[in-house]
Amino acid sequence: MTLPAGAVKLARRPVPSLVRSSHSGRVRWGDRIALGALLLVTLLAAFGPLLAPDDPNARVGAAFQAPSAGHLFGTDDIGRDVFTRVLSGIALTWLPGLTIIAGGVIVGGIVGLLSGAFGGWIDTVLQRLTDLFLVLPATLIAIAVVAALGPGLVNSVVAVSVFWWPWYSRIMRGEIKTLAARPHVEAARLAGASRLRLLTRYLLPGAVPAMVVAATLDVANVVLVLALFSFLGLGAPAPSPELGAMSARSLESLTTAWWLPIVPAVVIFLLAFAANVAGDGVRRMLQSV
Amino acid sequence: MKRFLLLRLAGLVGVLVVMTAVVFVLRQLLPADPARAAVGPNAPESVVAAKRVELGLDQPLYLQFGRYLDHLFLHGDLGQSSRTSRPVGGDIIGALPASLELVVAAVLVAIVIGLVLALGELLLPWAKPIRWILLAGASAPIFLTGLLGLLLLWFKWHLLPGGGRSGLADAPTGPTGFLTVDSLLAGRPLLAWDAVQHLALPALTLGLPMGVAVGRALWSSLLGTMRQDYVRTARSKGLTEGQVVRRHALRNSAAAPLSMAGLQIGLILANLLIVERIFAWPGIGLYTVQSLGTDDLTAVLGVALVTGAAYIVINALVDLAQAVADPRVSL
Amino acid sequence: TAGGTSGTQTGTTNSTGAAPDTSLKTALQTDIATFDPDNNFEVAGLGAILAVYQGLVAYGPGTTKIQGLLAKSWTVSPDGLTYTFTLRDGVKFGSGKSMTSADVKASFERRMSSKFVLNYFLAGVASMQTPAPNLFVVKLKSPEPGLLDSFCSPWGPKIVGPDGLGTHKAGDQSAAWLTDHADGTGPFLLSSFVRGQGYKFDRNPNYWGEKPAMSSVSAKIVPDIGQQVLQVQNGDLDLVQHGYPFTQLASLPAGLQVEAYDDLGLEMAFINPTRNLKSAAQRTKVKAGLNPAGWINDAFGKYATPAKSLYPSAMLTPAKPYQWPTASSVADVAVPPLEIGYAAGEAGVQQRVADLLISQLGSVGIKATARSLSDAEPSNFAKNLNKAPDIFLAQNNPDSADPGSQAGLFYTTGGGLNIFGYSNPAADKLFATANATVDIGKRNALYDQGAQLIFDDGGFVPLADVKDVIVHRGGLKNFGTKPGVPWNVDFGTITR
Amino acid sequence: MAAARRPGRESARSLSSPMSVIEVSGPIRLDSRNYKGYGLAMTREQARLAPNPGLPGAQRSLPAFAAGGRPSGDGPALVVRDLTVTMHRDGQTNHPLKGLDLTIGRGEIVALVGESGSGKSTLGLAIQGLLPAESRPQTTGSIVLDDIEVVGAPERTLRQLRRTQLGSVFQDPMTSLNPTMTIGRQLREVMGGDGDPAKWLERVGIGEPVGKLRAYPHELSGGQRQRIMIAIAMCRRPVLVVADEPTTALDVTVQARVLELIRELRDQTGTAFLFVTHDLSVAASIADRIAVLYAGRLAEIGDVTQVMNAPAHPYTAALLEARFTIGVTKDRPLPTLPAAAGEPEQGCLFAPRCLLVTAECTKVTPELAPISQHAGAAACLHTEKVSAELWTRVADAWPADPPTRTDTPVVKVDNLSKVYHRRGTHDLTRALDGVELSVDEGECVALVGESGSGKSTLLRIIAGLVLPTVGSVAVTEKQPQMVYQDASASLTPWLSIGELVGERLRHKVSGQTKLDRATRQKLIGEALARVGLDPCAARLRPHQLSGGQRQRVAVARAVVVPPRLLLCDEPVSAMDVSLAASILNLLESLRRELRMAVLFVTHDLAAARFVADRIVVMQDGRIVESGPSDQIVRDPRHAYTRELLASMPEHGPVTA
Ligand SMILES: Nc1ncnc2c1ncn2[C@@H]1O[C@H](COP(=O)(O)OP(=O)(O)OP(=O)(O)O)[C@@H](O)[C@H]1O
Ligand SMILES: Nc1ncnc2c1ncn2[C@@H]1O[C@H](COP(=O)(O)OP(=O)(O)OP(=O)(O)O)[C@@H](O)[C@H]1O
Ligand SMILES: [Mg+2]
Ligand SMILES: [Mg+2]
Repeated sequence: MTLPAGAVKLARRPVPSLVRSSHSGRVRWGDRIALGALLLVTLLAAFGPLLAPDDPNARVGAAFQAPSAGHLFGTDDIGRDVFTRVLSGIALTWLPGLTIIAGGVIVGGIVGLLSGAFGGWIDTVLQRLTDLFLVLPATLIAIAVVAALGPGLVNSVVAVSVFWWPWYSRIMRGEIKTLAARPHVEAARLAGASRLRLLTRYLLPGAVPAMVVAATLDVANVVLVLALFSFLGLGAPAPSPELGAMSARSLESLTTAWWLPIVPAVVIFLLAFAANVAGDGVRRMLQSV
Repeated sequence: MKRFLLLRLAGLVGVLVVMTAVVFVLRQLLPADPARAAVGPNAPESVVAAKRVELGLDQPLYLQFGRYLDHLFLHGDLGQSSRTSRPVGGDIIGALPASLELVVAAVLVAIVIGLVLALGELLLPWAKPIRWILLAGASAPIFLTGLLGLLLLWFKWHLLPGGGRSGLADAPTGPTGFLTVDSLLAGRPLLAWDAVQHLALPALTLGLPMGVAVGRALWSSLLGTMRQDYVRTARSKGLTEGQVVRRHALRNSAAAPLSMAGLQIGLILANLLIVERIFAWPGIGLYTVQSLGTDDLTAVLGVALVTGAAYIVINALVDLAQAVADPRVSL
Repeated sequence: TAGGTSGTQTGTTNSTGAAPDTSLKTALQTDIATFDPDNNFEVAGLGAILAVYQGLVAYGPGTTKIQGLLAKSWTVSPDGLTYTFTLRDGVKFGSGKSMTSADVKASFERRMSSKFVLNYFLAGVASMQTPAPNLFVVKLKSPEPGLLDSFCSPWGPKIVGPDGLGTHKAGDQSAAWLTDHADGTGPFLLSSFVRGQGYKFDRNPNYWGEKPAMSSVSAKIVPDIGQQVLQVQNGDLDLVQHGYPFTQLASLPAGLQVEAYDDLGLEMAFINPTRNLKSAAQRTKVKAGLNPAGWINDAFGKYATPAKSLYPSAMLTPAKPYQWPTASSVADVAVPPLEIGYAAGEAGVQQRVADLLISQLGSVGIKATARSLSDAEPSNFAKNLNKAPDIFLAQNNPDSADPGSQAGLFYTTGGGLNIFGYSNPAADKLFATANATVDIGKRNALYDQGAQLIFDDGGFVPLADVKDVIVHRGGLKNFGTKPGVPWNVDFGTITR
Repeated sequence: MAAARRPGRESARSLSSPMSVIEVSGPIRLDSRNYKGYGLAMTREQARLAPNPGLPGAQRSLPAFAAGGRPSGDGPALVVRDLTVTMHRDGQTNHPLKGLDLTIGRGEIVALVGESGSGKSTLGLAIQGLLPAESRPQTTGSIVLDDIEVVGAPERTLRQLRRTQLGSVFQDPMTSLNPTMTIGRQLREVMGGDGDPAKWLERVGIGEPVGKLRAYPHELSGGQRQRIMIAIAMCRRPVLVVADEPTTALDVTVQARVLELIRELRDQTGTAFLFVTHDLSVAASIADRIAVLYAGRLAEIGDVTQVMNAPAHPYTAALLEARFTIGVTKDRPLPTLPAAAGEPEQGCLFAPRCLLVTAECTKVTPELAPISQHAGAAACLHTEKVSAELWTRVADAWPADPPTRTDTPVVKVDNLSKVYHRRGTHDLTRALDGVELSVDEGECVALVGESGSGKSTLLRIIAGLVLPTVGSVAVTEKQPQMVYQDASASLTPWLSIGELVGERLRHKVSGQTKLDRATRQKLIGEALARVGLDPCAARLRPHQLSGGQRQRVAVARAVVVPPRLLLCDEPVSAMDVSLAASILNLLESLRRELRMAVLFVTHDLAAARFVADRIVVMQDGRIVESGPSDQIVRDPRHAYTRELLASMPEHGPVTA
């Protein structure tokens, strides 16, 4: 009794879309807004300097002017426009942050993928390596590395990146390992899928949500760590308008010219906050929390 | 268990060797000359040269490295600080209790915050704002939270003291090195209270990010756990939602937040540098900052090794805690 | 001085009560690394060490005049090789033991040991004798006209008591014990030394001189200057000895007062002649961009004056004013983008100066960036000058007020802080002659001429005489500040 | 009845030992027919007019508890009236229950059967007030448990009810116990101060009870865990226990023992059971009455033997006939229901799949009404036309002859052993121990055995996924293909059906040249059609299909290039009867058509007999018996095979 084609009609089930939380079934506007904010920040980082009214390094007036219509966030200790500097500063914090995350995701992802997919001695070696990096107090050592290599944005990014990937390697390896043990991967192997195809079509896509979630949640961390670096004077050299450095060097003015340390710190805060909220949102979407 | 301990110990030694090697390489790259750092800017070159010989810096790097390892592992000797001209080990032991007390307090704060965050979100519908407040707290750069806290709670409102470990003189340097504990042991509750007050703000500043991170991890794994069959079983036993969470869900959700806590300890160690500076807390963070400022690399290396070791031990403890929380995990 | 007298302010602190408070609360930004007077080369804790230890001679208050301290008087042999000190009578150590020439000799011998960092102060000593308990003779290998100045230096030889040298010798010349204990002849005793937290000093009951007004002094560690500012405003500190931000001096909260004094730390730009600024024309153009007249007020307010010469004003006055090139007068040479380094130690100040300089250099068409450098970094510049910054900004204190120490340290070929390896043979020759000249006037003229040559060549550019500023809660007087002892007040003289 | 029971209950409180309670209360066997009148003949209209018929003192609530007295209402254990549940998921609104009426007498066991998705679990959860809050459930109608209204009751009342009046046993014993709490604590948590957990362990048949109290769930076997769940559910002597497929995850032998235990306990304590299952045989072996649920409505209800002998609803009849019992004929496919295709807006919900459908059926919604076949009730307009053989005529003969068997084996396994190391310990598990097996071309061999006997391991070694520790496997040239138990886990969620099925076409297909895209598409379409799916399905993703459809996709993937040997690892054991039957039919017809050899793993002897030419029985990694399937079933030699056979819940009539 071969069933004729079409004998069993397909009752189509709804496709869960990305932007829909699985338990309430309603689109969360908050999550959309958070994601939008993330995008906006990235655009701002890319094009913010074009919007700035002044040259970030030019002295445009008297020092320590309080916020006013002329200078939205006032002027700093040598009379530069804080609004301009903050706008240019977003790029210096945000883009390196994204770079570090991207680097971590790529390097960690590849290491974790190889480790999880191949197993055996490759896994052992890569895992020991990952463990080594994981057990080092990363931020502390990165600080030492930057101190040794000399302060600067590139060095900071390199130093942080060196310690940022192991976490992703762990996530990726864990995901791949669980996926690889699932029958569907076994079935693909039986179906004769090549190793490359197994990796790229059957394993990798399954690990993507976890990695994306981890990465978005991580943006805030990186932003704060970079702020810490520039606060410690390890970031871009003066007169670069780095937010952490701007805040750090004017901390002493907290009681006399509050906007100098507070505005850049609040901008860092907003960046991290947007990233945090968006991270939660992405997690809700992708992991149906 | 024995196997676990042995493995961890071997790992510890391995990591310490690697860290030492890394720092030795860094030291070569570092622009500052340790001999010059040890004698001050005004000293003539002859004095610097003599110091260089004294510190063994004229020898090949592998010899220096070998000597350092030899001293470290056979004598527990971390070398001599060029800044204080004292053994680095002694300096660190002197500074460690203060940091340890602060970190312990911060972790306690973090646990409380984490629990409040996760359980509040889960059990109390009206607790939503807590999440936003805490999320905001975790998004603030640590120097901002620290300074604003200090500015408001101490300078403006005089609610808390403004830095240091204690405002009172002749604090006991008693057995534990924890001022809170020692004062109690010495029968001086007032001093202990004073110490707690001094501890409050830095611990909060330090513990907030960890608390939120742990709380989020706990929350999301609780959400998963609450959908487990055994939670349904617990509910079917007629337990209240609170009992269900406390007795059945919490322990089963411990793994992820514990890992997160282990990870966050690393961040706390880095943040110690800033927090101890802001709050004039006489611990290893302050010691490190001052040593960095004077290019005292032996001291920095010593601190890195000690904190690295501590970090590894803490993470081993985290693994232990996970095994305790879940009987299925064997070490 | 801006502080002046202030009779109007009476006991505002809440805890003092009626009786005048005789304790002083101050703060330090960093630990006193070691309290050993033969090992400590820092600036920040000098006041504390000088309150406990004393040398044979010292500069008088507010001057660079040499006065006797533990030595009542001294003579110098005509060949400049033999110095005979007559010690003051009745000097006792904190332990109550009397000081004799043997203690002085023992202290000097300790200082000369290669183990101690500051041994170079006595590197020229050939031998020492103690012909009588109150007579101490030093013989030199070659004449050193600056020797007494170096004895006056805050880092110069101090007399350590027999407790410090004998009882706790322990095979290391008391190096361990003296790190956090003290045995000196000063007005105060070191009564507590808690690393990372602070120090306490109590009046020395056996002090030979006039009893200090303060019965005790506490100096706690407050690493963040912002915190010190808040604490002095809040009454937790009586004074901020150093580092109060210049930007805030103009608008101090009510009740705070400023005491400003000159020191020997000249704000100076070191020029790297090997990398981007090889030609004198380029250096001249940079010099025009550095001219302090354009930015000094923005950086320091009224607490600095444009430098008159390559020597701090308190050390030497130039015979003729330096000629600053102007933007319009300089040749039109190309200057590549420059890198400015500045000393991290006083980051707040130097960073602002760097920022201002970047802006002003921009106005003569020179691009620049700036970064902070650790203290020991500049001494390594010479190893690879092509990687070193083009300009280094710092405010360094020479060991003493002798212009020779300034010239020797910075401007002479091979000088300890001649970090870019600048060499000017003509100037070197003048300095060498000066070093061997005993007559003060002639010496100073030679040093002056040499420095003029270097300035014209653009090897070093003096920027500003910056005053040291003390901010206090009012009512404090007699700070006992000296140009040769930067950043610190004299705990022995201060009164309320 | 109530009066007879009361003394026992009262004494339960006065006596400290639960064992003595049993003696005092004595076996109570309730006659379910006493309650037959309840609700069965009542229309929904009537129910609305008299919301709580025959329930004196319904709506009575907490004070009785507060006073400390154990509630002892006189009414039935459970009365469900016009229960409608609405839930939301994935932006969709579902109505799992649509006006359900059900009454359970005290001490009665009512089996609730129905295909997957019919609302069985939902009813169980609704009774306990445990519908998942995140689905925003809306419940209307009434559920009266021991005279207390559950619908709309405050959470406090519900908790109190669950604590004292309600027990529950869930399907999966592996996940239903808290893995981080000792058995003792989990038991004590329900018992409170009174009662001895060890005694209860003993009572549910766990040896060494005192030691086991300190054990964690993972240290126990599935059967033991389910016994503990039962102990937890029963130790408060509740009025009703909701058991949601409590034996589905267990081995047949274990299942038989657990069923026995449930019956025993019921007899001792007088607790009523709502026993959810999709296995009619299980229902027949344990229940007093059976309720057949279809799409959220009761299709039929009545005495279990009567219903099984003379079903009055076409759906019930279909379920009964789809059963593959040990005696079912192998000559033709199992009769199956057509697959569900959405619910009609109005009329009988079963109409689209019904043989007897008339125009009226699509307009009028049939109410539950007394019928002629038995003393129960059914909701069908054409009950008189329903008979036990209703569906038999649907099934035609097999489309093709069985493949000719040759003596050339497609796989030959020699002295195969596999040893696993338990992680972190030095313990060894002998998954396979000297197994010899060969499958001839075109032969179908069924591998049966209890859980952990090494069936899957053997299969995976043959497939080349696992290497044996000792021994050799000789497979003919082509890679065997595999069909897994859990279809959804065996399909990659993010790939389209077409890509999944086409995977094998991308690589060295029979011909050496690579196939072009169009050919591949064509072959994929053919494969899908062959397994009875619309070829358009190629564009869908697995989660858009139903469970049965997913298994068909898995089969399509296996046969898109027909393998010489098809390995099936319990492909139907997670499915309800009619789905399982249709998949078995599919596999058998494909085997005949494509002339494949099949190695079929199952723990169900009936299924084994139906599909296989030969049955191989495994125990503890060894083959203990092997022979032609009918012979094994008729004349088992090995004790273990006999035990397997004896454990089969073979009750009710067998369609021949
Ligand atoms: N949380 C939920 N939210 C929305 N709909 C649900 C939910 N749970 C179940 N349903 C729907 O209710 C219907 C009945 O589900 P239920 O789980 O009660 O079926 P079942 O008879 O127990 O099936 P099975 O035999 O597969 O366990 C199904 O159509 C299902 O899709
Ligand atoms: N990867 C593995 N590692 C360790 N032990 C294993 C592994 N796979 C199977 N085992 C063990 O080997 C034995 C046989 O397992 P197998 O899965 O083959 O049994 P089965 O007969 O298929 O059981 P079931 O009916 O439950 O599927 C079991 O005791 C199992 O615990
Ligand atoms: Mg169900
Ligand atoms: Mg199996």
